[in-house]
Amino acid sequence: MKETPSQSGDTGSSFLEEVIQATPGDPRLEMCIQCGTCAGSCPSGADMDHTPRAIFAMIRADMREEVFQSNTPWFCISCYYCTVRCPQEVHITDLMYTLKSMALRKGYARNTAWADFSKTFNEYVFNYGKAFELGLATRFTMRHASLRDIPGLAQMGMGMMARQRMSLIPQKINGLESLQKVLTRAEEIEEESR
Amino acid sequence: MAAESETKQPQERIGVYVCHCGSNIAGTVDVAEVARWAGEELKDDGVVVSRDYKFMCSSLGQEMIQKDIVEQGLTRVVVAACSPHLHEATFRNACARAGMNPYLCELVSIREQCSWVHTDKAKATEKSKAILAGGVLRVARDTPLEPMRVPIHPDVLVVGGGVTGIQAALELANGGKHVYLVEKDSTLGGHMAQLDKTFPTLDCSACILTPRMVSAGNHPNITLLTWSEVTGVSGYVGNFTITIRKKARFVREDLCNGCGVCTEKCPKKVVDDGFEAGLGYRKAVYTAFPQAVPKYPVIDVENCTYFIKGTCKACEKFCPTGAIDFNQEDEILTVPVGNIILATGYQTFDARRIPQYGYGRLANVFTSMEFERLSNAAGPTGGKVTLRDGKTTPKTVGIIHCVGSRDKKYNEYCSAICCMQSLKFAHVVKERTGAQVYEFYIDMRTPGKSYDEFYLRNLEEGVLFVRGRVAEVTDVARLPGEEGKLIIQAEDSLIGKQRRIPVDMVILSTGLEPRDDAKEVAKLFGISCSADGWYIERHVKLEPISTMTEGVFIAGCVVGPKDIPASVAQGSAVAARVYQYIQQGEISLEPYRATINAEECSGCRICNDLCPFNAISYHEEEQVSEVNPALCQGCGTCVSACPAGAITGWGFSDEQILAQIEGLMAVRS
Amino acid sequence: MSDPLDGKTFEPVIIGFTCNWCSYRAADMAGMARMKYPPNIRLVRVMCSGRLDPTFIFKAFASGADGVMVTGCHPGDCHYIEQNYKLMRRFILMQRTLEQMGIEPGRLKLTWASAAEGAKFSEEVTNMVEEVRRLGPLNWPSAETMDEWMAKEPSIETEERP
Amino acid sequence: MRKYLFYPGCSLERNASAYYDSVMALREPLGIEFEEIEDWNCCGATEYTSLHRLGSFALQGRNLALAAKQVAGGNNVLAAPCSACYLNLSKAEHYLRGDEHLAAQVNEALATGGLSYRPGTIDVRHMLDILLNDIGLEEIRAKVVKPLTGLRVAAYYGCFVIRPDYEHRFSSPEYPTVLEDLLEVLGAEVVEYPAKAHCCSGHMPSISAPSAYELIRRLIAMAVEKKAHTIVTLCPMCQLNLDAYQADMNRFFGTKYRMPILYFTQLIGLAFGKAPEELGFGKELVDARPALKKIGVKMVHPAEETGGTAPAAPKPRKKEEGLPMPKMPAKHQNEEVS
Repeated sequence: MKETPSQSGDTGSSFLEEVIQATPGDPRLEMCIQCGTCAGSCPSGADMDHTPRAIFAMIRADMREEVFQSNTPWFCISCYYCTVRCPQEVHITDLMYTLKSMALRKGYARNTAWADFSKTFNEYVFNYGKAFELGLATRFTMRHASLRDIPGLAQMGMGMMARQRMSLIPQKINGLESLQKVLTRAEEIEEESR
Repeated sequence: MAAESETKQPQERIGVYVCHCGSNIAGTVDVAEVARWAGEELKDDGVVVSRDYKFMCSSLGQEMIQKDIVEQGLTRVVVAACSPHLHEATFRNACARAGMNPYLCELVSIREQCSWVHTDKAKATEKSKAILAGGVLRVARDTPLEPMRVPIHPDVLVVGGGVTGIQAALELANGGKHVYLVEKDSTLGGHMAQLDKTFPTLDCSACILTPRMVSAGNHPNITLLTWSEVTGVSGYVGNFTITIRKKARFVREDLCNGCGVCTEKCPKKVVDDGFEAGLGYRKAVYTAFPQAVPKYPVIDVENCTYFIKGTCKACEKFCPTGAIDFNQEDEILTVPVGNIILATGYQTFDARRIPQYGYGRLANVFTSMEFERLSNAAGPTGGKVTLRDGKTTPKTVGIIHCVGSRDKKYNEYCSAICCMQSLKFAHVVKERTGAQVYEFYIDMRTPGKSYDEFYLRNLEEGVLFVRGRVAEVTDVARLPGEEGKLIIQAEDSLIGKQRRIPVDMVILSTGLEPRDDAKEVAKLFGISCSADGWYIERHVKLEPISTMTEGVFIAGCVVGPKDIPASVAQGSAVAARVYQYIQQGEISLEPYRATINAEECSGCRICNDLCPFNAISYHEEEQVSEVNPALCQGCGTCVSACPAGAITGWGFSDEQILAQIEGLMAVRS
Repeated sequence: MSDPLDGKTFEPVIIGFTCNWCSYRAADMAGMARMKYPPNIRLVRVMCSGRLDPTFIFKAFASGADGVMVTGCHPGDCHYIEQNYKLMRRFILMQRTLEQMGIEPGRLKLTWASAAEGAKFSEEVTNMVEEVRRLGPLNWPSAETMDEWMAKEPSIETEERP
Repeated sequence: MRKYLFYPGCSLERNASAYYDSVMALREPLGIEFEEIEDWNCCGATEYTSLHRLGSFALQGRNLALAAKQVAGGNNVLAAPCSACYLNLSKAEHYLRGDEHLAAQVNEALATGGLSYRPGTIDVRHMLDILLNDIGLEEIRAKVVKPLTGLRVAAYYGCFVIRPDYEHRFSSPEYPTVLEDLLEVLGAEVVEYPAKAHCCSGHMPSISAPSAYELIRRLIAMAVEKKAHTIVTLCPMCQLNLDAYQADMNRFFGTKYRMPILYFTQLIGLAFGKAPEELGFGKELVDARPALKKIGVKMVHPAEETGGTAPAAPKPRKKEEGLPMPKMPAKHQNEEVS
């Protein structure tokens, strides 16, 4: 099984251990040498309030509060540059995902545009089995986009529709019921295993 | 329990000694219990004394054993401690000093193979008992052996004409020993000859190296074979036969006076990927550099117009001594030597493997070796530090550490010299151009005499240090001031912010790695490589220049990345070791050999084909096979293959091994 | 010797044969690096894996081993040039023989480990211990059957002829 | 006739229908047959994955399980044209194969839906991978009837296909050249495009528009600087961001870029002599007609657009002289635009 700090004689930070355990595969977080390649490679690194490297240091220092409040994982665009460049092959992108779900579960980042976008998207996935751009766009934009943006976005939306690139009604998959059962059970298992 | 082995030996008096090794063993194994158990449970197997002691290898520990041998009349000794590769000799010598045949002493490992790899004390203790029992049953079947003495041929082979090889060769030659110095390049000097300055003293590399090259070149005790490669190795320590291929130079060394007219007149100019690291040009007939040793040029067949088109011969026309010989052929030499020193060095990491640093794509990204040539007074720009255009002086320079090192995708180890070489580059750039210099590092590693002082000196000179591994080098301008520049993007991890630093020139401090042919060479000489590809020392700390193969030694960067002082030190060390062997005149080898009992040999000749050393010959008249002990290396393959069981493998006989297995299985919860 | 299965989980005992130059050093390396592996293996050192006599393996099983692990230098890296190839040929025959005697192939394993591969060594040991644990205790055929096979053993060697 | 299981994904049904059309148009000339997965569900894009660890594996698990049902005659290759779908599906396959415990958990969840999946059953592959490695450049070259001569294209990979590339199917996560090879086979003139593997800003337009606009600007600006007539992509998200948000980006920075964003399959279709309409042309927001003109392809555009022109790009760098450049093994990497 994956090596946890207590076994590897690392700092023994229980937070570090939790993050590793909550990530699929072996994320190798305990191997981070703090070189900063991830932070240097990150396209949105400039917008993060802590660089990924700093976040990892904070995890080792058990700074839960600061980590969960940080926008860092939410600004991860999943470009995987950090993951492929990391000299220690730490699964950085996967770890950012872990931090997002942990933060939400612990009641952080609620009602932020970042989290809400994902959640809105996921609700459509859960309720229809498919993504629904228009609904996503409208529901989400209405709630978060600044007035200045809306005309532009609306215009874009119209353009999309003019080219039949947006459907007006969401489609449902036939096996929706079974899908929902599956997803619900998955969440339960996740909880139990925690 | 008692051994029910068919070949029960006459009762021996066996002494058992269990080592604590401080807490190394005692921490995980109940050593007192193991000793107690052996004393009681192994009585019937001949154990008459069983003790445990804090450090068996200490003089007190050894004396304890010797005392028992004398006073208790022990005929066999088993020590349960560390790996035989560490202390077998120690304890066998101790026994010998007490008048016992050393080969009647067995060392079984309960440290490397038990206490260090297990955590459950009860189980580790049980396993230790089993290991010990195996040793006791085995030792009872040991037979007294005499080490084999073989004469040492006084000549030495040194492979590799870099600074390490030169050092080793000179030490031996000055001591009056004859050395064959084989270098596959056309000149001595290796990488050091390419360098401009050497850290931290900044003395000119060539100035300190070339005198050594010259003395090696014309030393009466050194047979210098450049442009040559070892193609065959046979024999064993003290007695190797080396086959060397002396490649055709197409220039007769007996006639050439090194005037250089041929090079001057040669019309063919090619990029010099060798000495000039691809940054300069050379002719098709060339000497690597002016101070090359020997001075004789070589003709590069791939590029020589005559060899391609069959015409030209300009060199031949103008050579004043008629030394050009287009019909020259490779020469094959065979020489006898007693010892072999491998100093074949390293190669630099190919920066093209990291595309995000842009080497090969972005003109003004240079490798460390390119910069050495660029800054070298004898280099393509005469020491002028310029951009790839050969004219423009850079105003800002970024130096990137750890290129190809400390990275799981390339080389995981630290290349040891990069921090210091980078600091050297920074100093040289500032000195020659006054440019602003940025150093991008992960950790600053300066562990050497006046190394850290040199780091401070760079700080003093105004070099700017950014702690962060560079993410990418790009020519994609994004912000004002970036146009036409190379932008180095990295996190400045000390302020936790992403930075984009526009520079004119980037120097990649490329790491060191084993040569592409390292594995083949290792195989040729019968030694082994680590996972990284560096050659493995007999003992990392105590035998840094010996290998597992008697008579084959390693020194310099072939063992792992090193700076010049360390390489030179190893060159001298390895010479001292070899000198010692030569002075002894002969060397004693473990008597692990096979012999065939003529009475039992059926003459089936199965063993004959099995021996890779041709040590087994067949006597037509007697119709039996016989082993030549001088050639036998003791692998024992023939022993286990003999259908008649007529072959004995001394030191590892069937009886010994079967008994050991029985012992190992005797303890089980 | 007590019954291996008196209540507690079955702890197999495995005899490991190592060559002096590569795999024994791999074991040393594992030790120096303090890599942990189960204590169920007990090692015998021979100079070369080519020294491995089928008798040793039969002896190990006969003395109660639940598994046998044969290790040596990687093919091509043999300290004695090519002797581990000789072992390979022999190994296949030994495996076949054991199968004919009704011994699961999983109980006899061949692995290569260079002097540098301590990690690989401990990994291989861990895996084998688990596999043999799954297989359970070895029920070895009667001593007679074994003697028969021991008697037949030389015929294996005739295969050595190139 | 090559048969593939087919996972279109939500995007291809709507915002990337041009991609869908062009992929379908290639079936006949290349002799490919697609069998769509019955009642597949959304792959979760980056959103589900990033909030629900097990949930996302279950989400992919359902798709993989359904696909497994349709495996017939040893044909277990699942073609996924959308890069995000491709990554999510192959990532799930990768992790499920490597982690028995995870696989067990996922199957426990799937069971509630009457499904199960044995890791290793399905081989998920991206359209580009299939065209390059199954069909091969030679076969494609043979089908080219209308070379794209004169069309300057910037080959843009985005992230998900080449990173992290769990099965190591693509040459390099940093500077691949396979798409360039393909486009050259079609007769197009490939420009050096150092931003080829940079990020299109993913879901950023919704989360932090300014950050997104900056990333989009870089990609467009670089293509303009290299005098490309179009950026060629293999991912619906890349196409959407660069195409649909280009106007907002221009508004944000006061720029006037008009860079058409096309799918590589659309260009293949053109080279095979297919009509633009058949290949979903006209669905792009930034008019592609100026680009099509370069290769003499005419098309009536559904929605009316006023086509501005790209600002003059800075002078391309000259060939270097002086000290020799290092020798490079691969093509493209060493070429200079002149």
